[in-house]
Amino acid sequence: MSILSIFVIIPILMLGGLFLSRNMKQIRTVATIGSALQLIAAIVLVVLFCGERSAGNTAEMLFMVDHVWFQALNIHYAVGVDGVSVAMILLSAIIVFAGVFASWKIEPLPKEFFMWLILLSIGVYGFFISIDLFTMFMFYEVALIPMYLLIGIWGSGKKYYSAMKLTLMLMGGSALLLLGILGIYFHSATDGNLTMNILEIAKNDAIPHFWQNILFPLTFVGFGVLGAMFPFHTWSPDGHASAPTAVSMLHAGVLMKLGGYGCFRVAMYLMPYATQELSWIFLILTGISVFYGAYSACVQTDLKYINAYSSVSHCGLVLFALLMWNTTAMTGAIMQMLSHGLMTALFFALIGMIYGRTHTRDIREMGGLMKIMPFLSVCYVIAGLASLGLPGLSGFVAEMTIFVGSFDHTDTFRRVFTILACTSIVITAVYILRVVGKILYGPVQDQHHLKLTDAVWYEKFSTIVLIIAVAGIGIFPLWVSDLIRESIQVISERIIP
Amino acid sequence: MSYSEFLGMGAELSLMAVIILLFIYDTFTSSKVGKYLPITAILLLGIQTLYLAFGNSLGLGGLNDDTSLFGGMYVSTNISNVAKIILNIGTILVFTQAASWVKEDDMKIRRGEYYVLTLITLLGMYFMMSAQNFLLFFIGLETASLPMTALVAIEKYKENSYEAAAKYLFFAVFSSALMLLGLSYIYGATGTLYYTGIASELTVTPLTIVAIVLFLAGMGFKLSLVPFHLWTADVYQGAPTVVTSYLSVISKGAAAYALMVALTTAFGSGSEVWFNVLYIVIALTITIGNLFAIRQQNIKRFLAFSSVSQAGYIMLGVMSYENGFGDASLLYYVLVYIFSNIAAFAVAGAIERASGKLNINDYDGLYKTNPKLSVAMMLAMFSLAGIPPFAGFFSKFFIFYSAIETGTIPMYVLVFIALLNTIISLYYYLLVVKAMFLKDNETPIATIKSDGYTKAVVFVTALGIILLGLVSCVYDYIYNAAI
Amino acid sequence: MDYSYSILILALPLFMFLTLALGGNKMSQKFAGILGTAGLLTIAVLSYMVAFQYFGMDRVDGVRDAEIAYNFEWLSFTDKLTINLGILLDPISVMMLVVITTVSLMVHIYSMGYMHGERGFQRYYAFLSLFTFSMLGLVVATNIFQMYIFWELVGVSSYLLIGFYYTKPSAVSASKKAFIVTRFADLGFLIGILLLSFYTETFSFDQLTAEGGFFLTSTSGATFLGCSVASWAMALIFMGGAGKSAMFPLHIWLPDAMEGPTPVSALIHAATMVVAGVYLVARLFPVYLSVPEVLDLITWVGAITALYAAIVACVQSDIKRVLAFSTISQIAFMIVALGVCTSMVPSEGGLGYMASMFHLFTHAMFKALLFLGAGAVIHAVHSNEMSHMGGLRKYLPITHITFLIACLAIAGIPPFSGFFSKDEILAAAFNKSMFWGVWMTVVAAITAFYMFRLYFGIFWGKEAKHEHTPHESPATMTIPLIILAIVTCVAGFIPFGEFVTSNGEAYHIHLDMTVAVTSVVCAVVAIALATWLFAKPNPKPEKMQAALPNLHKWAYNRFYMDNVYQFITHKIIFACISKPIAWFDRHIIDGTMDMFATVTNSVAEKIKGFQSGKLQMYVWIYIVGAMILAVAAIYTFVK
Amino acid sequence: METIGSQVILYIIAAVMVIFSVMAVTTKHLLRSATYLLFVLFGTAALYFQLEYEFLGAVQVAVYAGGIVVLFVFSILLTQGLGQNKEKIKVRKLLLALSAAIIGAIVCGYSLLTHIFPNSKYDMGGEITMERVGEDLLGSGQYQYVLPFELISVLLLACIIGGIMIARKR
Amino acid sequence: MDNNLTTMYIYLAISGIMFFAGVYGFIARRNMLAILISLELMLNAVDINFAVFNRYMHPTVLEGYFFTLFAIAIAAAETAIAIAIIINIYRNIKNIKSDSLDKMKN
Repeated sequence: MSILSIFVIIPILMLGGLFLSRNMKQIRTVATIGSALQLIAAIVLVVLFCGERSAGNTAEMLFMVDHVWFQALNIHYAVGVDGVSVAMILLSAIIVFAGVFASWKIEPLPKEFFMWLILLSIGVYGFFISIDLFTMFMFYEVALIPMYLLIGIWGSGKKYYSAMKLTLMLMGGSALLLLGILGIYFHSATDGNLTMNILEIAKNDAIPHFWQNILFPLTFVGFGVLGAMFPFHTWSPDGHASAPTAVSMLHAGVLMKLGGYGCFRVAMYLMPYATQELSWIFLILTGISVFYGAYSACVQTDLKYINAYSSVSHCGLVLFALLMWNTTAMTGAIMQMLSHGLMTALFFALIGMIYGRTHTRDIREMGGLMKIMPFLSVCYVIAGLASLGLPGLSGFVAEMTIFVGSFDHTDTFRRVFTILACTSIVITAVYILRVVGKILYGPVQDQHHLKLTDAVWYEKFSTIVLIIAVAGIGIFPLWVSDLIRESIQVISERIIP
Repeated sequence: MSYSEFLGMGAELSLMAVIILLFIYDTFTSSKVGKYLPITAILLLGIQTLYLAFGNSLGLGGLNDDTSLFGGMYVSTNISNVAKIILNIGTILVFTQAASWVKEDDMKIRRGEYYVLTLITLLGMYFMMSAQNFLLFFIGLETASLPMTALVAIEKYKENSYEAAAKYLFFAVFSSALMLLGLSYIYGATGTLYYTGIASELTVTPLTIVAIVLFLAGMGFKLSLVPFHLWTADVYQGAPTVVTSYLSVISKGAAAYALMVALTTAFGSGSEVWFNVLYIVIALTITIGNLFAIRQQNIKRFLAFSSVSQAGYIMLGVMSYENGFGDASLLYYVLVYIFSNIAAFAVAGAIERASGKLNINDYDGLYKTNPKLSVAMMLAMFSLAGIPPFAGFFSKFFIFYSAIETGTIPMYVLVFIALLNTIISLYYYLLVVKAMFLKDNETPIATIKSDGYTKAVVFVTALGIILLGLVSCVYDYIYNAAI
Repeated sequence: MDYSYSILILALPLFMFLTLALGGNKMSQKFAGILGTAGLLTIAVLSYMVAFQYFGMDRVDGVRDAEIAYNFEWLSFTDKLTINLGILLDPISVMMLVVITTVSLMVHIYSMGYMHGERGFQRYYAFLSLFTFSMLGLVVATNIFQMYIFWELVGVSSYLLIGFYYTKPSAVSASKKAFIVTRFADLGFLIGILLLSFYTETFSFDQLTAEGGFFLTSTSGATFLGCSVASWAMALIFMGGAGKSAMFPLHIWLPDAMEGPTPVSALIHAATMVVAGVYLVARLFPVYLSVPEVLDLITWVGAITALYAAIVACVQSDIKRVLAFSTISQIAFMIVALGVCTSMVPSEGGLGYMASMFHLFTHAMFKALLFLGAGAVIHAVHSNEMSHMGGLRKYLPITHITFLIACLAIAGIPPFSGFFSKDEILAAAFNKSMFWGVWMTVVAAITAFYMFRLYFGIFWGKEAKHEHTPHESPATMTIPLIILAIVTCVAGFIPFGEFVTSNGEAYHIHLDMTVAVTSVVCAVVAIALATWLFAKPNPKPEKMQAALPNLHKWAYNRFYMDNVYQFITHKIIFACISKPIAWFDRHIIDGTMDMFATVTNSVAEKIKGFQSGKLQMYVWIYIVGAMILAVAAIYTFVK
Repeated sequence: METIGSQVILYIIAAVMVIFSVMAVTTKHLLRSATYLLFVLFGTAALYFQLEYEFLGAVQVAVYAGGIVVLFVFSILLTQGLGQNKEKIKVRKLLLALSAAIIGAIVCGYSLLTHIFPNSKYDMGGEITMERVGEDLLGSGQYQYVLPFELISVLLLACIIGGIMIARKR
Repeated sequence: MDNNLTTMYIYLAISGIMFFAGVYGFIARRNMLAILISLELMLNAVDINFAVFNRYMHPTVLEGYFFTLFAIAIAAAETAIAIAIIINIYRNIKNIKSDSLDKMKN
């Protein structure tokens, strides 16, 4: 029993606890204690990991455990973490923790809500710790399906449509993925010892080039759908707009990261040849995502749509940087995942709280909220600043790492796209400031809003946790980047010829 | 003439014993004692299943691995034994589901017939699966379908029941006529009806091609493969829910296994023919089944089309006959499918009996009033759609796994088509979930008080849906029998 | 030498910011104000200590060595490219420390009176501390990326302070504009950094500017669109500087930025932040010298801006706007001064560097004074419009005197500080070529003209009606005025060349009499003209206005630069890019996804008829289907 | 073996069967259909005799002609009122039916004709004695059929149960 | 072609015509009993095939022969069930038209 399985066991225990809970208080207790335990476990994991590393353990993955599951099919329950997964686990734990507080007063059916939420988190943790393709894929899908109910039951707006669209599109992605994974598996070795273990597949490096060129697009697009890659991003605006607060947080904050993580852990790591051959296609697509998301966000009027498009842009940047396949850019991509996860979660938490008060998300109907709810507004400004890449907050370090890394390519094609991607930071400023100016500043638009109250303790707690995390990465980026870089190096060295 | 060979057919003999016992019990007991018929049936079948499962290791005899009896007409292997166990489990579940149904006044007088006929069809399926000769196969097939007609018609005064029975019967006989035509051509071309003989004699000529296609068409009827599936929805809708669930899982599972045995053993040398025909049929089945399912409002019709498309997935296992995973994955799929579909039918049946409502719209807001039934239904839907961590995910994955292992590009394409269809299927399965969980309803179905049997079947199937995949020993058991 | 205490210069304001931001609401206004000011006083003292220590140090080989007090790794991109955070002390950074802390201290004191009773007073002081922190961080940056980091931070503090009156829509839009325009410029800066660092593999200033042409050797050969990569990089970096320093055509945010509280304008938009661009060029000066075509570009940009802003300043009626354009124009002077340099050696064409820095220093003082004076005026009459003023000299004597001193300084009248520094700039321009000399002299004359137009408009001329009699500001406001006025008077006599020169060698300032006399004469003439026109109420200005209607109109509307931007952002970017993209997304991309669903659904609807319920139809399909399959199979498998 | 006489008889039987089977499905009177079916069934029995499968022919006559057709006649009389026994076939349905039959016939005919059958071994079979039939039917070896025989008894039992259950009043 | 083979084709032709006449009847007729009659034709035709193939192609063992024998029995059983169902339908709706069986459809 390794520390990693704890991340699956705690949520399962939580599910049991929630199942037995009789009232709101017990539900909250279980949810809080469970998510706090997860957070503690995540921090402990980071410490242990860094400890192992500094003790000179240079294995690619640490804390590996391997149980045979389906002997005949070479399916194992195999877990292990490298720096990237550790970072992602920490991210998930933080967001789940904040999410629990953000949905403190969820109605109706609170028990069910938390149960689905926790099920979702099982999927997320499981995905990040898996090094077996099958378990990875399984956890991936476990994380997807609760979204349908979470949006459908607790959402708002045209929630049925959005929930269905989101689920179906993501499942479409995972259909491609499944094909890709099977394809990878059946070409994983030349000597007949087929394996689902990512590390072994990478070590064998046996996938023929022809098959790489087929399987790479499959897996990349499969994960890319979840990573909101153009043109498969349209589930994102609708889905986020309809989802309840905590779900938006988790989804944008963690779930979309599954896409990016998968892209590099499966598609790029296992198929370096195809990565080199085909990355240009996806660079174009992700480049468009970056640009297109930012521009679209400029004219939206619904707060959540703005953020959703902004996520398209930022997540596009993640994939974009990954496709630059050098250590720096990929490190930046992972940092961007962390950063985007935290700040989008923060954004969605705040939007949820604002929406819970004003009952509108239309920026034209709000104004002067700074006066009415200063705490939320200040947090919103901080989130905005993080999003537009203010130094000292997480967005900056991530974006800069990406740009410096991407610029390391000398060919004109990549140069031009890098510069195009850079311009997105200006557009980001435009739409962030537009929103801030419209809803927080200026005169109060709706006199009814004057009666509204500022955040209460659990809301404050939730946002503060996230802000601390955002600022933590922004101010002390070195440990994060070192944590990630070592692991990325192994991967990027495979790709770079 | 050594009739001691009969003793080698442990599975069939024990089932026959169960049938006779039940028959006697039903015929010669008063109605007072007669009400214990359901539990007796379940217990007897349970014992027989235990015998099948453990008889060999306990040294009870009759279940020797790879017995070839009656001059090679009948063969029992480990894997066919496992297939029979799986069918038995399904039948036990159906019987449990049926227990509260046969207690109704209208059904009381026919419950004996229900159990005996159902078990006789099961016996027919046993023979179908163990047959190594097309004559035995054909008689098994007919033993499985003709009494089934009577079962479909068992609620004979209900409006849809006789219509369903007539359709089923005519369709069944028509398809068996076509199949017989095919078999006669096979016989003409090869001169034998023994699988092994056919395998060594068969050459690909127009005659054998037509024969194989006709044979497939005949089996396609049992499996509801497109374009031989059109009876499915009408019959499923019209038949009593319990019979429908039996029809949709057990009969289908047996047919799938028997078809696989026949195709791989007898038509092995014509594999390129049936492989390609089946390829098209599978693609059509999965797609058309799904497309029809989208628009259904009646839950039973809906499940009918869903089972059409599921049959397509099952057949993917046949496509991968060349590797060891094909039959294991197929049987595993059938097992999971049994659990999922019976869960769905059990819930639908319980609701139908309590409120008479069968439309998906009527399920709006069901979770508020009947949370447990809703959750069970949801598990069933998720499992059918292949959502982890439920068993359906594993069975789908394994079937794709075995299909792709053949390694050819067309198989990738076929799996891809199947995968695209899982998206469509997810859509309509989610429609049910949506109705139960998401929608609000002014007048939801009132809280249903289920009896112990219904609770038991819902609980067991739900548990099965959760555990069958996660617990790897089930698959390992099947796989070890298959190799 | 030990400079370890210099870390406090950065740590203290950050600490003040955090204290005031997090605990501000719990403090009284007064306490917050005093806390902020006391903190800044400490910082100022520390800065002076640093200055004394640094400039008191002996020269090594005739130059002052740069001291790196701190340098720790903050983020590493690759083995070579790491962002360090540290403190670099060299002549210009130490000079900047002094300027920033001085002006900031003045502003802090002044604000206690000016902002008294404002809602959000604590927040105001928090932001001021944040700004001070960022600005100090910027000037002591040891590498270009640290500079960029603090560059962004000053941008944000500027944004927050401009938008301080956040309920006022004009303030909100001004702050937005300021941020976005500078952000756009920073994009150039960033790309420039990327280019530069890619070829040099370092961010660090001391490596970039090291002698021996480190930079040139590593980029030689690489060209893009006809210019060398080095030129591109440096031009793009200059773009960042131009944005921050409000050079034409990126100047449009600065006049609007006057929506912020006036002390903020004094601190950020006159004395410190806006000269960051000049500082940037000065910081990378050795590199710029290696790309003369970029220096020419810089000269041209500066010269055009100087002239443009000066002309526009002549006709503005909002006093803060006049000062804003004056600031733009003066910064352009510094930029030109840098641009006209031709070598590192002050006596051989490198004079401009020193002149620029000198002007930066003096300008900071007198422009802060002007703004603070204007603030006092606005405080008194509650308006920015010149038409609401006039004849205020009676009511605001201290303000009047100090303002006059500042005006004389900016006009370049000896012995005020502006004269000395501007004179060096003109000399440097003449050194480069006659053309630039004349151009800049003309601009200097215009400067004198509009400043005195302003002066007369406020303190002389027709007295406007006031609701209540204007009165002199409280001591917290006048004391900074007086201090700054004194500094303005004496700063010209500082032997600036001893401290700051392009190559670090001491340079003795000597006046070039021809240049000095010419410029003074021009200034005096301009002042006389202004006196003639504006000292007494008379119709002459209107007549002139009528004589040159178009020029006036164009100048008044700032040559429609804002409209051009408005057009580009709203009509082109929003209407022609964003909206179509958003439409495309909703209707084409999303529509395609929905179409899959609709098509599936409608196919399902179409084929519904096959399930007709008719047994015989079913059978027909069954047998025909089987036969088709059979035929297909026969066709395929029988040759 | 083949004699002219048997050929002639074969042709006559063939003609009768073809004509009556077509008429059985085309006549509008149900009772006539049943009668024509009877003729066809007799014709089939005659074919079996022709093939020297006398036992088979006998079974055919006994089961089909004797049992099934009688069943038909009874149920026709049971379900048809006097006026109801005519039916019209719609053209569309007729075309459908014809198309299916013709397509099927062409495919099957083509496949049969293109198949290269080996030379006939007609003579190798010899006479089918009743002993042989009995032994094969109840033997357990290869080509012996006791197992199907037992199974079909179960099937018939099931059909009896099912038939009674459906047809009885309760 | 040898004579016997020609004769076999005649048999096959008869059975083929019978079979597809049955198919025609099955699809065209409205009365369920008529449909059943058509089915009998089809089954009967197949029986002939088995017998003929047995005799002409593989006369040494009696596989086709027994198949025919069992098929006759099955046909009888099937007819019994079918007639029971038809009678049941008649009892319920007083007619046995095939088109009245379309209550259930999409």
